[in-house]
Formats: sequence, structure tokens, C-alpha cells
Amino acid sequence: MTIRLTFDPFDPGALLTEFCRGRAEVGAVASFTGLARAEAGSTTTLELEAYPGFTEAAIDKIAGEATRRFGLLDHLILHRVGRIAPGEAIVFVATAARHRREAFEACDFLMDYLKSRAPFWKKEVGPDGERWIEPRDQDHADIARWDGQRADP
Amino acid sequence: MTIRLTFDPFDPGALLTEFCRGRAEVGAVASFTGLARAEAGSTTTLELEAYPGFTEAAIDKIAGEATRRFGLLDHLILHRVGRIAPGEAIVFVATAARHRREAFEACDFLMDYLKSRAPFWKKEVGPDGERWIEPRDQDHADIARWDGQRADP
Amino acid sequence: MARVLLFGRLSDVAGWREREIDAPFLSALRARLGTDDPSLGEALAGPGVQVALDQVIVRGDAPLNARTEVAFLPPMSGG
Amino acid sequence: MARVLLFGRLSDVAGWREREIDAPFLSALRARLGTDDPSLGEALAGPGVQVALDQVIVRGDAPLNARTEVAFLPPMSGG
Repeated sequence: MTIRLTFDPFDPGALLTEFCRGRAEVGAVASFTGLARAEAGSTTTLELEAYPGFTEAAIDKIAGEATRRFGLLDHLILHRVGRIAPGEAIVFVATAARHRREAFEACDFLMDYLKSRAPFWKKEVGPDGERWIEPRDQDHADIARWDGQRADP
Repeated sequence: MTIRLTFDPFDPGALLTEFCRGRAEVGAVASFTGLARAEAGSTTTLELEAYPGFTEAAIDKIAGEATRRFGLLDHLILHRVGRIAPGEAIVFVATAARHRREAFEACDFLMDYLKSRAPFWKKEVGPDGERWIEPRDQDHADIARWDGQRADP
Repeated sequence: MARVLLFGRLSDVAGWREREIDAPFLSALRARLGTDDPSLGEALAGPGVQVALDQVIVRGDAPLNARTEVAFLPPMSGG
Repeated sequence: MARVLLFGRLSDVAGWREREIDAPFLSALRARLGTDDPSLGEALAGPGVQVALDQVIVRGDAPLNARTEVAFLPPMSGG
């Protein structure tokens, strides 16, 4: 399982360095890093809660689907939990494939899942108090792209 | 201009670390790393030639188009030239945007350009001799996706 | 003595995250939680709240034993 | 004395990458190169070969001066 949750800040570049090392047949590595936005000062902290064990298992299931669907050679997913300050990395996903199309699509697919359906509960804590975040409409539209066949592969 | 050519091996992770540093409003960073494949032992070395000045200017023009088209907040492109061994990074592209859709699409768009139309000349040198590489049919199909409007944005 | 876990806004409503509660069935546990704290009972019955027994989502009623982990999961927001 | 640059397979055909050649027009330069090395002349006239003068792609003929950089570019393969 190459899914990890961490309470500590992490460096996405260090993960990418490690992920690219010693690969002779891969060709293509796509990555995505999600950073906490300050929302022009309105958000001071993001709080993410996971259900340890359950959350990794749910993500691993989707990663297996991505592996089969896009012929991935490898993948790595790291997700922050706990209190996250603006500018800090929340999530890092890397995908390795022979060609770039598969690597990009798999990374995109995994991010759509992670941002809309993955078992996390998210709270924004700012100067005006705190509020729980529900998935945005755009997240639902993004994930719906992968249901059934895409017109544009 | 955030386009650089280099004769020396580079670490894509170190570039990603630098690219993600100190960003409070970005939200999304997509990256792509192209690695030289060994092609099951048939290729020992890749040789890439650029036209210094001309090549960077051509890529910078497309990067400007990507910035306008996808509302990029920043980008970074590093491309190897000279002799490249299997497993070494050939190209690194990073794109920063407020949301992931724009970051992914811009990175994909830039890679399609770099792999099919950018001013490079590529030679594979293996045990059976050397040969110049022309763009693959898939590369032409990939870049054609961006001509006109996409059905699936 | 099932181990009850509350996630997201449910733990804010209840004021606790984890508690040992004795109940032979999930339905009995829900009734017990609602009696002790009506606002939590209402939140648990709210739209999109799912229940996992030992980390597996279940629908309807189910028996509980002393070691069952019962997790109440509000709509998942993604990361 | 324009500065002539050959890229990709063109320099393999010619056996050189860069050379100073005296020619008042691009057409005259092409003729001169083809006379000195017919196989290079043929390669320069091949499909998809473009010419840049001082790093700007041109079509047709053009005057050259002593400092003009003339680059012959075979089809670009991408990186």
C-alpha cells in the first residue's frame, strides 16, 4: 500500500525525488500537490480529520482501480491530516506510466476522488470562527467525468 | 522567462520543492517529469539538440498562451539537452493555479507541445547504431486535442 | 461495550469523539445515544450520515458485541 | 560571411554543424551549399526543412549580410 496519512508537514519535492529514482522503463511521472490557500486572509487554518485504517483502505481501493484503468506502473499518495497552515501541502499524488497520457489521467482521476469522495472531514478555522466544508459542486462535476466512458480520452 | 535548458542531469523533486515554496494563494501545483526509457535495453543513450535562444523563445511563447488560456499563476519548464542516459529526467514542467483543473490542463497542454512541436531534434543511440526520432502519431493526436474547443473541459 | 467513534461535525455536536457504550444492537445504540443527547440523535439521523461496523459500511440494523467498533460518518468532504 | 547552422540530421549529412559562408542571398547560399555537397543540398530541400534568419523563421528568398545567422531546421521532434 502506497497510501500514507501524516500529521506532520511534508515536502512534495522530496517525495517526487524518491518516486523518480532508479526508473528505467517508466517514461512518464505526473504529480499533483494541493496547497492550503489563505483565501485572502479569511482562513488561518484548515483542519482535516480521517478515520485511520478506513480512510487508507478506501483510497487504496480507488488507487487499485486507477492502476487497472490506466495501466499505472506505480503510484504514491500522501495526505496531511490535523491542522494545516496556509501554503502547506495538503496532498501529494504521483503516478508513473510508460506514456504521459496515462500518467496525467490517472493523477487527475485520483485527485478528483480524493477531493470529493475520500473519507475526510474538513473544517476551516478563521478569524470569524470555524465551519465544516462540504464538497463543492465542481468536485462532483469533476468526479462525474469518470463515470461511464469519456468522450475525450 | 521561466524556461531553461540544461546539459546537466537535474532532480525534478528539487525543482518541485522550490516551485511550491512560500505560496499562500495557489492551491494547485501539477507537474510532469519525462524520464528517458531504456526500451528494454535497446536504447543506451538519447541525444537531444536545441537551438539556444530560438528554442527557449518558442517554448516561452507557448507558455504565455497557456498562462492566458488556463489562468496560470506561475510555471516552470526545465529541459535537458545533450546526452541523456536511461532513467534520467528529460523534461520537467510545473504549473500553479488556484484550482487543480487549470493546473492539470495547462501542464498537459505544455507537455503536448514540448513532446511534439518544440524545437528539439532527438537521436536514439543504441547497440544497433543511431537514429533520428520523428514525432509519434500519438503526439500529433495529443496536440490536436487543443486546437479548437474541447468537448470535455 | 461497543467502541463508538464520531467524526466531523458529529463530534462537535456531541462534545466527544470516542466512548464505550453498552448496546446489543445498532438500533439500541442509536436509541441510547438519542436519549442521552437529543441533538446528537438528530444529527446521527441526518442526511448522508453513514455507519461503519469494524470499518465496513452497513445499512439497517446489526448486532454488536463487546469489541465492535461503531463509527458514525457524516458526508465525506474529501481532502 | 553569413554564419550557417545545421541542426538534427542535417549536420550528420554535412559532417559539420557551423560554418561561415559568403553569400548575398539565401538562394545563393542554398546553391553554394548544394554545389559543394549535393547530398546536403538535397537534404536542405527535403520536406519540412525550415530556415531561420537571426532566429526568425522565413519563407522564400531573403538578403543576407555578414552577421546574419542562417539556421536550417529539419522537422522538430519535440523533446
